[in-house]
Amino acid sequence: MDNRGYYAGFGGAFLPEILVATFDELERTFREARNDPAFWREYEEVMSTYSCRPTPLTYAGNLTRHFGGARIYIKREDLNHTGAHKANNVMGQGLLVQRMGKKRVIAETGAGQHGVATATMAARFGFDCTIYMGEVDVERQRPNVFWMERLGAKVAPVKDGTRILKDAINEAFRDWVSNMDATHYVLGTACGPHPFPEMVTYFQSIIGLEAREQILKAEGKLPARVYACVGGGSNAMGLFTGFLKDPVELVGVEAGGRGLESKQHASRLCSSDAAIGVAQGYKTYFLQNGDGQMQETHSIAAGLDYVGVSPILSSLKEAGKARFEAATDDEVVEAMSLTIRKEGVIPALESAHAFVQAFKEAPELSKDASIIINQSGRGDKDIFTVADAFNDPRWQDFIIRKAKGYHA
Amino acid sequence: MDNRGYYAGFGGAFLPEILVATFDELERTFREARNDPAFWREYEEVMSTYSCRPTPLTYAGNLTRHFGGARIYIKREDLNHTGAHKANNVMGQGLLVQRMGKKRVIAETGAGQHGVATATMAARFGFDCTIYMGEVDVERQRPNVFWMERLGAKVAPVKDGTRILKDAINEAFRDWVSNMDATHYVLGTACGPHPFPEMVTYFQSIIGLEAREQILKAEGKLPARVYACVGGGSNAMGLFTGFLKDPVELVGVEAGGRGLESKQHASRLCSSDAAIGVAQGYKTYFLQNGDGQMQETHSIAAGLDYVGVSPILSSLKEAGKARFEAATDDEVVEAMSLTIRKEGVIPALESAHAFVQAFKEAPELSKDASIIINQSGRGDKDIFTVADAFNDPRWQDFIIRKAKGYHA
Amino acid sequence: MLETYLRDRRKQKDILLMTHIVLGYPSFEDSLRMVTAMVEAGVDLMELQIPFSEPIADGPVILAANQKALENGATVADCMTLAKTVSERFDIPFLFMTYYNILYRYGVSRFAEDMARRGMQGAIVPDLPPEEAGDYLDAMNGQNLSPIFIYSPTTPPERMKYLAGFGKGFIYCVARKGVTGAETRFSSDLEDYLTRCREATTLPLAVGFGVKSKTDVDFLKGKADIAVVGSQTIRLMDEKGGEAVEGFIRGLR
Amino acid sequence: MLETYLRDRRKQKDILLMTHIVLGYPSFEDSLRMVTAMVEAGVDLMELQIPFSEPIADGPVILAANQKALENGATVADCMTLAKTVSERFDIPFLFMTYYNILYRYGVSRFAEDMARRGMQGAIVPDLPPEEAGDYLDAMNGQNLSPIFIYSPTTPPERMKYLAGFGKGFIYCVARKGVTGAETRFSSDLEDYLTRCREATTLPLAVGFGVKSKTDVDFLKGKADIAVVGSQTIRLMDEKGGEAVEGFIRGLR
Ligand SMILES: Cc1ncc(COP(=O)(O)O)c(C=O)c1O
Ligand SMILES: Cc1ncc(COP(=O)(O)O)c(C=O)c1O
Repeated sequence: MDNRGYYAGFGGAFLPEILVATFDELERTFREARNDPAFWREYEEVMSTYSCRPTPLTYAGNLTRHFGGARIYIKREDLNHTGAHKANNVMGQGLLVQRMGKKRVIAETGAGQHGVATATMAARFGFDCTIYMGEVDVERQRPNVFWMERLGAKVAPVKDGTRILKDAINEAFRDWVSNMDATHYVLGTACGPHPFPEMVTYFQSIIGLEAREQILKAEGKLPARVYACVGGGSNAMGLFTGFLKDPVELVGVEAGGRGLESKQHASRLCSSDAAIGVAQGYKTYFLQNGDGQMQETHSIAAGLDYVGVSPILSSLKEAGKARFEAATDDEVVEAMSLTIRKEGVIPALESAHAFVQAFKEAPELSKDASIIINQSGRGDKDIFTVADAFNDPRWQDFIIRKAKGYHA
Repeated sequence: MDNRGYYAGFGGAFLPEILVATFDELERTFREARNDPAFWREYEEVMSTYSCRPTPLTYAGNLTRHFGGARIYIKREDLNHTGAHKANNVMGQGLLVQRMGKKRVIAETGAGQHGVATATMAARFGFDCTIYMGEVDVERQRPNVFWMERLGAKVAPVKDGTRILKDAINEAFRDWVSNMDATHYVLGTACGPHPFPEMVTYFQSIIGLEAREQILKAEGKLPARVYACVGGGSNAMGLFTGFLKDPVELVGVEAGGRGLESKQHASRLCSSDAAIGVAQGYKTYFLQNGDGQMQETHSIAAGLDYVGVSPILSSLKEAGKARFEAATDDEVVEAMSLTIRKEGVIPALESAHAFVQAFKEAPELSKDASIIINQSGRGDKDIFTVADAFNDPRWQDFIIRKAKGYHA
Repeated sequence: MLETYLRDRRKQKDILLMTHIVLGYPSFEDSLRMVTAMVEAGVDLMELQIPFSEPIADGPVILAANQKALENGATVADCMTLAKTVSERFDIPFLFMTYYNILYRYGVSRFAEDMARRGMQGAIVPDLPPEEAGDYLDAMNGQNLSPIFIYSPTTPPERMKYLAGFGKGFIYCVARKGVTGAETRFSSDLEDYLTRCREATTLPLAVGFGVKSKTDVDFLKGKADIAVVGSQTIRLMDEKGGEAVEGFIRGLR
Repeated sequence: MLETYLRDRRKQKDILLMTHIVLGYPSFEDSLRMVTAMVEAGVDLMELQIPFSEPIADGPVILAANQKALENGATVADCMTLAKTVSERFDIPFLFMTYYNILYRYGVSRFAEDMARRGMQGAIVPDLPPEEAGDYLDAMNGQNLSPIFIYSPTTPPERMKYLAGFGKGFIYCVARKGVTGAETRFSSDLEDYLTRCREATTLPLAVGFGVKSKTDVDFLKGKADIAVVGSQTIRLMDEKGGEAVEGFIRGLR
């Protein structure tokens, strides 16, 4: 591998020796695909006949009037097949797996969103599929586990470490180092060793490319700012890529959890609890202690609950090319609530982080300006979490009655 | 109202006198909109920027190979905003409500799908919204109730009658006769008094128009057959309308429940338990006893669990222009399971009825032929029902644990 | 003929009273008892509702009575039998009130024949506007029965005239929007509406929906010919038993 | 220098033994006891693993030991302290094994200095290929420490040569795909692989991953210089206590 995927010192490929050849093959395959003009067309064809790309850019007239500032647009990644932008990445990697002639895919998942997307892709492409998922998440996210199993995937609960997303990633790597010949690891976000950050960004860039074209058509000019939530960073990179060369402010919103002072958050780029480090194969900001041990993270949104962040975002931050903010759990529930009520769209808890920051800034922008918020996924998948966040007593009654029906 | 919406003797408008003027206004507004070429364009604009129309037509290569007959295509109404074809109808009616200058909408819902769609439309258009829902369904379909409430709708549980869909329709009419001045009743399917069957079909015809164009592009010729499930009949009418003048066989699939001999089904067009009658404002086949009292119905799919059926479908049946079949609950679960596994798409339980029949017939058709199955909605909304249908013990454990967490 | 009877009777009284019961609620014996009590209390005519599973124009009280009657096994045949009993036994006109599907399934002309044979004088079918009522009108007219049509506050004057062209016996004016059984404001709006009704037809006018006290009935005097008491008697029967009904009705005029 | 030590020692023995423990598992006292026992049992060198929260290349046994050590409060400073104790007390070479973030956070050159000052002789960092290892190599070489690199069955011959160019002391050949602690088949495939390793470097070869019996060690004789026993001793300690370990190791050769 010649290009080791460094972005102003972030990134790289910190690989166990046994995976070096596998990454060489992956990087070569990706490079060839990327240089083959037919490949992107094939990708677009898949995304438009199997998922529903281009996804719409919805003008949010009610929210715009409510805040009285910039015209608010919502990029509708929630309308993707399986309900989030994760589909873009998995279908793209699926095409690469076909090129490599591999027959099995593995993936990590936290919220379950990427697991469902990967299991879906595997069903469609006819691959065997194993999804690693922290035991804690398996318990929390049973609906997604249910669907992954229906899709024919094996869901392997990870009982080690903190038993959440980062541990699932470790476990997926452990599988991969044993089975790399026929197996591809479908990493779910723009993190991990090179070429994953670049590759995932490449597939997700379809978001930003579409959004740019759409906003120009709708507004006749570029937006002032674009907002995306930041877990690993794939939906943010996907949106930002469309505007990297434009005079458009890129705003990434991390999970502020119970507050940046509380230590219960997942803010790697706007909290002093994070420091540069190397783990899971790449160099970036991590939430870690002075010894370099990764810390527990917290977010109301399982998909943002991760210790690391895309090295490309770290580099954009350092270069001042993107701004990062944090939204707390409480702010997220409020913004979600308002969005549902005003526009009839249900952002995922993850996506709602982007809405929080956009809502803070929209009023201060001119009415001639426009902004785009990336609705990376739909929230109805999160009914258990959301109902708990809203503390809905009738939901609780329903569950209790349902449980009684199972002779609990 | 001059045209009373008769289709070979089915249909009509059997209205309480108090609603006659309201229906006159509705019919006039609809007529004008329909004759205004800008209106359909406006409708398409809404559906492509707020939902993601055109929805894809997905080639199901794995299922095609599995059955070894006709090439199977799936029309992806599941990718609509809110997850089903119901969005087409509600957004269309929303535009009419705007034209009439009304400020409040009401709707019935069984499964909750149409209720969520209507509440969504109301949020988006800024209408007040009340959803009538049988008490039994409120209990069964709590997730949808939760979302309707988040969307700002009032969900009114109907405690009368059998406390399911048909009772919710009655109750919506009772609201309407009190509040017709500012209120529009957004009926959810191609049933009810004229102009509802025609109007709902008109909006849903977008499915068939798109599908026809898409299959011609993909296959270069018309499909041999098209399949849709039949509850009230709106998704079926939507698909069929695209092919009415073509040499294409139209196949509607009703809920066979526990079998046509079991009396526990909802087959109005292919069971001798049904007879022509007049109820809820229109004439069609109803599941009724000799006295004309409506009977209880059963289906694993709440959205098909209805006593009546579109009068237009009744007329197509009598004229031999469409064929109707029934699929049992067990067949539905099996077809759903196969579809998820083979193609990575999750049909709603309703939609899976259409898959059952298509799967029975695909092998007997030539490999040159193609068929289209309408995937009217996505099944992940039905997790509670589907998990029960699959009898998943780990789902039950999850619910029991969840309930314990609520101090049950 | 119903209309003649009503006109004659009106000569003797400021206003006539029509009451309403749901047949078979809670049982046919109770229905018979109620009819007896009402006739004794001096009502001038009665609507007998054949229960239907989807009573779309009825409010909660009558809706519940419909359901209960059906749960208790009420059939159309039972209703016909009771109709025969009461029209033989009592000297006032009885009308059926029900929804169109009951007639449709029975066979519209057979229904009219059987009604006539059992001494019924007419029918109110709230979900059957004249546009849909060809067979029904033929059958009713063929048996000299009165098809009662309905005016509502939303009915424009031309349509009132149009409806009057089909109605026999009287016109049923619903006092307000909504379903049976809710509160009605006996106001100048209602008076204006009734003036419009009066101008549209020479048929006697019955006013129903929400009539439940002497004050209400007094209000209608001079503005209408018949006051219709519906849900209120069922409510009374549910709450205080059938015995209370007779006194209540006597007190209305 | 490590390599010289190993070559001298190899002259006296068919094969050398390297063992592995996780520092602070379950406590630092236990770690010291284990080192003592192993040295008494005659091991020739030892890997001391500084626990890390994300030990990506380790299998379940070592992974659990890492976690447990961290839960029990193990710090890098504690590990440095123990390193000093054992290299003063015992006459064999000790190496650190850990993941790169531990060094990175500590400061790579400070880490190398502190290692050297505490008498450590080298380090194995499985997630640090030479391409990423500029700072590390400078620091290690500056302190005369041995950076140990790894061969795997998937490593092509040219890359083996390339890695040999950076390694000091010996090359660690992982016996198979996968993580530590799983079953390895000591087969002709392994033999072929070791032949390839041998051809690529003149450094001594250590073979690890799955070595857990005398038969395994015997198999390696003549094909490699060092047999590495890792997970098996931890497994033994977990199951039968630290006392069992000494006997086990004595029995390996
Ligand atoms: C809907 C949604 N949005 C955002 C994310 C965060 O991932 P990323 O930062 O890679 O976009 C997730 C992860 O699961 C997600 O499900
Ligand atoms: C997904 C889906 N399909 C089908 C139906 C049945 O309705 P219709 O026959 O009007 O299409 C419903 C009704 O709720 C539904 O939700």
